Amino acid sequence: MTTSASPAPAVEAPTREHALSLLRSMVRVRRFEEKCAEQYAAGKIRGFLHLCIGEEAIAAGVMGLLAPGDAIVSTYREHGHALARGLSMDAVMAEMFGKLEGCSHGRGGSMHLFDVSRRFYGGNAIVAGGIPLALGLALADKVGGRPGVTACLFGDGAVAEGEFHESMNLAALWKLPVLFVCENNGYAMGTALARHQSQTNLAMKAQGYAMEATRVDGMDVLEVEAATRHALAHVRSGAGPWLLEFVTYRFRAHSAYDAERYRTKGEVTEWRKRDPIALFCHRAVEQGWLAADDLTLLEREADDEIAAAVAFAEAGTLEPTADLARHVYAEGSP
Amino acid sequence: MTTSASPAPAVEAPTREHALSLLRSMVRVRRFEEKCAEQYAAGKIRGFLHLCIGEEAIAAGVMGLLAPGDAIVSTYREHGHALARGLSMDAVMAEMFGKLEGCSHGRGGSMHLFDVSRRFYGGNAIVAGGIPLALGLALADKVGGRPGVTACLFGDGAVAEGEFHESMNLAALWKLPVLFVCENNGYAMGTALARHQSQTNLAMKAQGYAMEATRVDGMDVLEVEAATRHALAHVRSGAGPWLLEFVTYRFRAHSAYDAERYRTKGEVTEWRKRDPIALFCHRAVEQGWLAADDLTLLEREADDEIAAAVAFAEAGTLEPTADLARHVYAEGSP
Amino acid sequence: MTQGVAPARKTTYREAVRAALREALQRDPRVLLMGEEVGAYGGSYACSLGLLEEFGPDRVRDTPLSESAFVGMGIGAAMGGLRPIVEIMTVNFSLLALDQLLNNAATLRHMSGGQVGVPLVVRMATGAGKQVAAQHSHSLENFYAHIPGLKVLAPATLEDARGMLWTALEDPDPVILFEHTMLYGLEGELAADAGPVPIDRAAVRRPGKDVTLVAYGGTVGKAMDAARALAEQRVDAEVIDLRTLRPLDDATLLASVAKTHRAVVVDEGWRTGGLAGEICARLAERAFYDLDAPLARVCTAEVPIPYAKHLEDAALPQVEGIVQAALGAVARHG
Amino acid sequence: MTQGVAPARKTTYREAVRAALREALQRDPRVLLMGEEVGAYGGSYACSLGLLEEFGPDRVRDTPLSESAFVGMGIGAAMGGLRPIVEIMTVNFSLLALDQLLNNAATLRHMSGGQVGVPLVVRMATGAGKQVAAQHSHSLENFYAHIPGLKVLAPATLEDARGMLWTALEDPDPVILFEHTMLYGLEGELAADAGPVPIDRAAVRRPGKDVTLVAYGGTVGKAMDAARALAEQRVDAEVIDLRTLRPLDDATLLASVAKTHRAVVVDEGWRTGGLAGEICARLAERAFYDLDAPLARVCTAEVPIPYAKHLEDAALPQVEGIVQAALGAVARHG
Ligand SMILES: Cc1ncc(C[n+]2csc(CCOP(=O)(O)OP(=O)(O)O)c2C)c(N)n1
Ligand SMILES: Cc1ncc(C[n+]2csc(CCOP(=O)(O)OP(=O)(O)O)c2C)c(N)n1
Ligand SMILES: [Mg+2]
Ligand SMILES: [Mg+2]
Repeated sequence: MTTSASPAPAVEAPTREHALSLLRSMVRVRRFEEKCAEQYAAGKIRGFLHLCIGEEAIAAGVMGLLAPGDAIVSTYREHGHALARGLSMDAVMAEMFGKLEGCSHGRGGSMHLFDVSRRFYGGNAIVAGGIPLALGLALADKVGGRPGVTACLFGDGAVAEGEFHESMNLAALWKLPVLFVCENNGYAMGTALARHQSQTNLAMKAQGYAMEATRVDGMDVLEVEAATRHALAHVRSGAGPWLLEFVTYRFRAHSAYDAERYRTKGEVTEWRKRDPIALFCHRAVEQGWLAADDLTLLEREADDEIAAAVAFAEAGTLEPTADLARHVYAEGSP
Repeated sequence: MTTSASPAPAVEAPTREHALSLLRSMVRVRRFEEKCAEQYAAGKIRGFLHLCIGEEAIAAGVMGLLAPGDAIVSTYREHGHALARGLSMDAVMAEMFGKLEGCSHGRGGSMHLFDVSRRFYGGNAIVAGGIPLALGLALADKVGGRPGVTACLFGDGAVAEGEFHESMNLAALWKLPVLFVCENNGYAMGTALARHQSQTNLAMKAQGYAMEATRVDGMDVLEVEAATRHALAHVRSGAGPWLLEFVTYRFRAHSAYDAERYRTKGEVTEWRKRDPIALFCHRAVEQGWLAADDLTLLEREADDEIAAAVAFAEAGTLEPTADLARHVYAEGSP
Repeated sequence: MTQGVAPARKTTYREAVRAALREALQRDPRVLLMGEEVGAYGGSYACSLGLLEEFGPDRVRDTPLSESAFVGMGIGAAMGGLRPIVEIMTVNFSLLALDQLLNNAATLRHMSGGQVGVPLVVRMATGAGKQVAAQHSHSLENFYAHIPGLKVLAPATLEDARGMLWTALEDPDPVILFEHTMLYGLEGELAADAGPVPIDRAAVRRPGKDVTLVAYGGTVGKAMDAARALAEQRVDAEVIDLRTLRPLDDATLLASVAKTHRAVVVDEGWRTGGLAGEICARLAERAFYDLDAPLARVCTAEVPIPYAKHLEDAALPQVEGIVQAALGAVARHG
Repeated sequence: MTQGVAPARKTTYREAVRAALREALQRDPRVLLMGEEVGAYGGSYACSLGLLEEFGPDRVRDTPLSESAFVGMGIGAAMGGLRPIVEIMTVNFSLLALDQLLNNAATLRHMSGGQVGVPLVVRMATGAGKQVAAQHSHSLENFYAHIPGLKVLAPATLEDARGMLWTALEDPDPVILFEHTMLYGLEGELAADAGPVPIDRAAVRRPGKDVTLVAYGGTVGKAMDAARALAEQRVDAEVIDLRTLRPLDDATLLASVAKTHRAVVVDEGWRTGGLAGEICARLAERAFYDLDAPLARVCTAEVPIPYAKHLEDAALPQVEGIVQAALGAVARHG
C-alpha cells in the first residue's frame, strides 16, 4: 500500500520497550474514546464528538516522534493527538464535561483541546482553518532560530479547501519547518474520497508545490513511524516542509449525528480487519517483540486511567457565569 | 519553450486570410491600449487601468477559436480579450470614459467590461474571483446539454489563491467544460513568479487534479492557437477541463500607479525582442503568409477605428445620478 | 400566493424545508441542489434526505469542501440560466464564500450595467444552542443584511420554512436563507398544500399594545415566550417576526411602535454592529417622536460562544432577559 | 504616551504610516511586515518604500496572493512569539481572510480558556473615491467592529497614522487598522518625535454646542468641512472622530450629545447594518432623554460603487449631505 514520491524508508524491528509504548499509546486512545462515546450517550459530553477509532496508529506514530519544542495544530478529531502528545486524560475528559479543570477550561469542548505548555495549539473545527496557523508557528521558530517543527494534521476533506493549497505553496516557497500530516480516512463526512477529489492520490498534490511527499499505510504504526522519522529529519534539517499522506479508515460514525448512509457495513468490516491495534499486536507477538498478555495489561492500565479521568471530570467545577467575558481580551488589557 | 504534460500539437502554416486576422486582432489590441494610456494621462480614463501590451497573442489566439456559444470569464486585464471576442471599441472606450454608452453603461470601467450578448461575463477584479463563475457557466451548459465551453482567463498570481485550487479540483471532478487559460507573465504585480510560486512550472499544477495541461510559448500566436485548438477539442468532447499555461510578459507597468521597481529595464528589453506582433509579422513575411506592408495597413485601419471610438466615447452621455440605484436589484423586482 | 386550504398535518420545520426542496426540484428542471453532504449523507441536518435517490446525482450534487468555489459556481450557474440552491452547511463556514457573495453575487448586476442577473438561492444554518462552541455557533446574519444586491430571509415558522424557498427561487436576484439550527426540530401543523409566502414583509406574530418585541429566526420563539410571561404581569407585548432581514419592512415596524411607543429588539447576533442596532437606528431616525422610552436590545454577549452549557446559556438571549428589558421599557416615560 | 516636543515637520499621512512601520521594525526584532507587495514593490500605496532594502527579506516579506493563508500565518506567528504586522492590500480582499480573523484571531484566546494570545496587527486600506469601482471601493469596517476579540482602529490624522501602530503592537490582542485610501496623500505637520497615541478613546476634533457630527477615517475631513459650512449658517457643530471602532468610546459620545442634544452620524459604509447604526442604537439606548431631535445618518448609498465619477460622488457621503442632515436636526425640537 505504500507508494511514495520519495522512496519509502525501511521499517526496523522495535525494542520491547518501544513496542510497548506504541501499543500503549494506541490503546489509551482507543479505550478513552470508547468511554467518550458512552459518556456522550449518557449526556455528560455534548456538542460534536468526533472519534478517531481506527486511526490511532497515526496519533501514536507521529506524536511519539515529536520533541517537546515541536508544535502541533490539529482538527476537531484530535483526542488521539492530544493524548499521544501527553495531555492528561483528566484534563481532556474534564474539558468534554465542560469543567473549569478541562484543558481549555470548559470553553472549548471536544473540538478545541488546547495545551500551550505542550505546544498543542488546538483543536480547530474549521476544516483546513488550522493549516495557516501551523505555518505561522513554524515561521516563528524559523525566525527565532529554534529547531522546532510544527506538525499540522488534517483530513482528506481539508485537501479540497483553498487554504490547504495556499499553505502548501507558501510553506514550500519559504521552506518553513512544517510537517503536513494528512489523515486520509477515505471520507469527508459522508463524501467518499473519489467523490471529492479528482486526484485521489493525495501525496501527488505535493508535486504542484515542488514539495516532498510520501503516501503511507496509516494502519501500520511502524510504517507511520518510519515515514514520519524520515520526513521529520528532512524538515528539521531546514530543507522545507513535507507532506505525509496516511491512508486510514474511521471505524465509527463521523460524529454522533451520523447515520452512515454513505457506506456499507461490509466496507467497514473489511477495514476492521486492518485494525491498527490488532495488526500491530498480532505482528508484535508473532515476532516476539511483545508478550501475548501485554495487550490485556495495557488495556487494564488504560481503563484505570480512564475511570480516574471520568471521576476527575465529574468532580470538576463549573466556571461561574460571571466569568463569561473572561479571555475575550487579555486579562488587564486596556 | 514549449514543454507540456501532453505532447505539443503541431503548428500548421496559416492561410493569408487567417494570418491577417490574427495580426489584425493583435494590432487592434495593441493600438487600442496605447490610446488608452494616452487617454489615462489626459484624465479621460480613471481608476485602475491594466494594459496587456506584450500579451496580445493570447487574446488573439484563444478568442479567435471560441464559438459564439462559448462563454468567457476574464480579469481586470481584459481589454484584449474583450476586443478579440468582438466587443466594439466604441463600447469599450465609452465604458472607460464612464459613459452610459459603455459596454457596462459606465458602471464598470476598465476592470469590468461586460457583454452578455457575446457571453463575455466580465472583467473581474478580485484575483481568482472569476474562476468559480466559469465553473458555473460551464455547469449550466453541461446540464443544459449545450456544447459551450467556458474559457476562464487568469494570471500567474491567481494560481496562488485558494479559489484556483478549489476550482481545478471541482472542474476536474465533475468534468466541466472549462478551458483554464493562465496568462503567466512572470509577475503578480511586483512579485516575480519564483517569489510567489514554489513550483514555477504552472502546468504541473494540473497533476494534482488529474487534469490535462500544456505549457506554451505565449509570445507565438501560432503556438497559442495550436495548443488552444487541441485543448478545446478535448474540452468540447466532454472529456473534462484543460489547463493552458501561456508564458508571456507584460511590457508595460502593472497599472498606472506602478514605478516598476521590481524589474530591470534590461529584462524588459530582452522580452521586447520577443514582441508577439513583431515576431509573427517577421515570420509571416519571411514565410510569405503576409505582405511587407500588411502591418502598416492594419495599423492604419486600427487607428481609424480607435479615433472613432474616442470620438464616440467623448460624445457619450452621463447617466443621470437619479439612476444611481438602478440595477442593484432587477428592474420591477419586489 | 396560495394559502393552504387542505387540512393541516403535523410536521416539523426540518420536514417543511425538505418538502420545499423536493417541490422545487420537481417543479423546475433548472433547479439544482448543491453543497456539502446534501446528497449521500442526506444533508447535515437531514433536510435533503432521499433527494439524491429521487432526483439523481445531476440534480442533487455533493460538493467537496470548497465553499468559495461551489458558491461561486452557483453564481455562475445562475448567470448561465440555472436556478441553483446552494447549501452552505452553516453560516460559520460561509465566511469562506463571503467574497463570492459580496463581490460577485451581489455586485454583478450593477457592475455590468444591468446585464447579468444572479437568480441564486443560498441556504445556510445559523445560530447557537447545541454546545458546538466558538467556531460553530455564529449568527452572522447582519453581514449579509448589510450587502446591497442581496435579499436575506429568516424563516421562523413551518409556513415560512415551507414557503419562502419557492418565492426566493422566483426572485431574479440572489437570496440568502437562514435556518436556525434549533428550529429544525420544531413541531407544528402545516397545511398539506402549503404554498409560497411573500418575502417582502414582516409579520406580527402576536398583537399587543404596551411594547414591541422585534425578533427573527431563532429568537421569535423566545420573544413569544417572553410575551406570555409579560402578559402574566399585565404587560401586553406585540411580537414582530422580521422574516425578511433585507430589505427590512419598515412599515410594519413603524406602525407597531406608533402604537406601543416602546421597543425591545432581540437578536442572537453579537450586540455591537449587529442587526438589532440597525432596527434601533431606524426607529431613532423615523419613529423618534413616537418613542416614550429608550430603545433596548437583547443580544448575544460579546464573547465567542463557549462550549459549557451554563456558559452558552449565559451568552445567548434568553426569555428572562427579554422580559426584563420589556419591563424596563414600560417602566419609563417619555 | 509621549507627546512630540520636537518641532513639527511637513509630511503626509503616507509618510507617517511609513515612519511608523520603520520604527516598529527598528524597535522590536519580533516585528515582521508581511503581505502582498510590501517589499519589492514598496507597498501598493507606497507605505513601505525602502523597508525591504533597509530590513531585508526576513523582516519584510512579500507574500503570494493568498490572503487566507498569510493572514492565518500571521496569527500563528503571533501565537509563536512574533509581533507580525500583516498588510491586506485593501479591505475588499480581506473577505478572503475573514474566516481566519473571526474564527481564529478573535477566538483562540477565549476558546483555549485564556492560553493562546494573538498579538497580531493587521493593516488594510479601505474606502472609495478613486473610481476603482464595485470590487475595490468597500468600507467594511463594521464587519470587523462586530467581532468580539478584535480591536479596530481608524487613524484619520497624521498623528494617529504615526502613533496608533506603536500602541497596537503593544496590545496583547489582535488589532485591525483601517487606512482610508483617500488619506494617504493628506498633508500636514507632524512633530519630528511624534510617538504612540492611545487607542481606547475618541477625539473631539472640533468642539461645538448645537449638533454632534460623528465620523471616522475618511469621513472626518468631510465632517470638519461640514462643520465649517454650518458655522457660516450659525450652527456650531461638534465633530467627533471615533478613532477606535471597537471598543467604541461611549463616554465621549454620550458627553457630546448631552451637550448638543442632536447627532448626525457619518459613515462611508452602506447605511443598512453599518457602524453608523450602532452609534445611533447606543445613543437611543443610553442618551434617549438627552436627544431633542431624531438621530440621522449620512452613509453611502446602498449600491455597489459605480465607476463613473459623477455616480461615485453621488453614492458617497458628501459635505452637502452632512450639512443638510445637521440643519434638519437643529430645526427639530424635542
Ligand atoms: C470550512 C468547513 N466546512 C465544513 C465543515 C463541516 N465539516 C466538519 S468535518 C467535515 C468533513 C471533513 O473531512 P476530513 O477533512 O476528511 O476529516 P475527517 O472528519 O474525515 O477526519 C465537514 C464537512 C467545517 N467544519 N468547516
Ligand atoms: C484577491 C485579490 N488580492 C489582491 C489584489 C490586488 N492585485 C490586483 S492584480 C494583482 C496581481 C495579479 O497578478 P496576476 O494574477 O499574475 O495577473 P497580472 O496582473 O499579471 O495579469 C494583485 C495583487 C486583488 N485584486 N485581488
Ligand atoms: Mg476524512
Ligand atoms: Mg501575472
